[in-house]
Amino acid sequence: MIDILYFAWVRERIGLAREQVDTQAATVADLVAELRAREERYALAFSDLSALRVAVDQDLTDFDAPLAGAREVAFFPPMTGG
Amino acid sequence: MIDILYFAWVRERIGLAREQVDTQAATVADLVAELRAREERYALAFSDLSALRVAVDQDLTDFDAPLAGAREVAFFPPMTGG
Amino acid sequence: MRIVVQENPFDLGAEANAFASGRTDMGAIVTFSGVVRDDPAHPLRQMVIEHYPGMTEKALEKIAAEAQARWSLGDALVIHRFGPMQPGEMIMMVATAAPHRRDAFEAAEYLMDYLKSRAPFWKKEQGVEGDAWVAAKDEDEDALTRW
Amino acid sequence: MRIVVQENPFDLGAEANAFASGRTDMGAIVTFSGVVRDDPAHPLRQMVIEHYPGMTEKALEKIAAEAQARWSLGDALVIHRFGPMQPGEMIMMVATAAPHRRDAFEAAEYLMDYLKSRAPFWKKEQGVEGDAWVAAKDEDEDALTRW
Repeated sequence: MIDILYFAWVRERIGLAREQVDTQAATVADLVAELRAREERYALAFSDLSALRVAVDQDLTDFDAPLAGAREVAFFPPMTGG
Repeated sequence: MIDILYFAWVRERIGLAREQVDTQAATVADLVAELRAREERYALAFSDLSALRVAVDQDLTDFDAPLAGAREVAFFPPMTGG
Repeated sequence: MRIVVQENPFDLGAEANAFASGRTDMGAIVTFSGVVRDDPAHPLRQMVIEHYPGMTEKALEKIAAEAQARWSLGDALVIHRFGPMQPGEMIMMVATAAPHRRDAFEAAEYLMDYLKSRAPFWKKEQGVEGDAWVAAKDEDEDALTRW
Repeated sequence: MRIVVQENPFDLGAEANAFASGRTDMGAIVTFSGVVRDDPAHPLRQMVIEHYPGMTEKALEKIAAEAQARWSLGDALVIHRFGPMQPGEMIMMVATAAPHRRDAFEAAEYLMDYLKSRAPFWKKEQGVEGDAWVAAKDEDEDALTRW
């Protein structure tokens, strides 16, 4: 089981801030493919990966990052702090 | 008559903060030559012009600046504010 | 080094004084503060900042530690708010203390550049014409290339 | 734009708050403050700053006006003390307000670089080993070439 977190417009588009999924996905990209296949709102949220960022266990990473041992994956748009 | 002001170690070396001089010097350099000729302490203070800065009527300028109409000339070392 | 992520307002003056006080080895103190800006052409009701609790603190600590490793810093401070705030309110501040001014300035700019694009905060503007997430700017991403 | 040359101490926090308050059009506020630094190897009793009354204000106003002309600044503040001060005391501060952070940072650095080498202040360090005028540094003169 992996916790998946969504922030900003990704959260709004999917309609969830957090969910748990049971997945065997080897990489973030595999997980995204699984989520996209679920429902239209996921397909929509993940339609353009270049507009998204991902963190695995609270560290920014790439979509080809492995998920072995990961407990928490977060998807969000580019950050706008400051 | 021109007011001449000295600051920092120039003031200490000459032993004066300010004096009035009656001069026909055409440029700052001419004025410096007159002052140098006066006494040892002036010669000492003005021995290395590259270590000095000059302001005419409160504007930084060069040693070849003309003195026509000037009311106030100040000599001092490079500034160290901030 | 102090990293604070909070919903409540903070007092720039009090924080700056506390940061600067009692140091005789640091000649230079720089502060930056970010303020919610209003645009008369598109009046803002409020700004809401969302963040990623846990990762935010971790990301800010990493950025501040990197700044301390790259410059001769005596100390660094980052305060960043989340939640709703009105035009004119302070969003965040950073402060740096260094023996010399160049280090203090560069480290503060570095903190700001990284905080802007690498700490998980997202701004939403709620205006009289509707709500919109603030888009990241290419120039903010480009700013990282100079470090 | 406010230029202050005074002998008395000033309060960084109060000045920063007053400078930052009431603005909704400026997203970025930068402050720099310079502190009298002690050197354990050559303990300092006090620092005394001499200046050129009249020219000082004129030079600072010119530097600040130039900064306002070169960057999109909403406001600028310069406070510089003269007279005797102890290690840890604030010597001076500048503050800049701009819509965006890069302008606020650059203008503050510009103010500092010019103030350092073009405003008529001279520092004398009075230490337990004797008194010495602080020598201008080549790097401070060189800093002007980047503008």
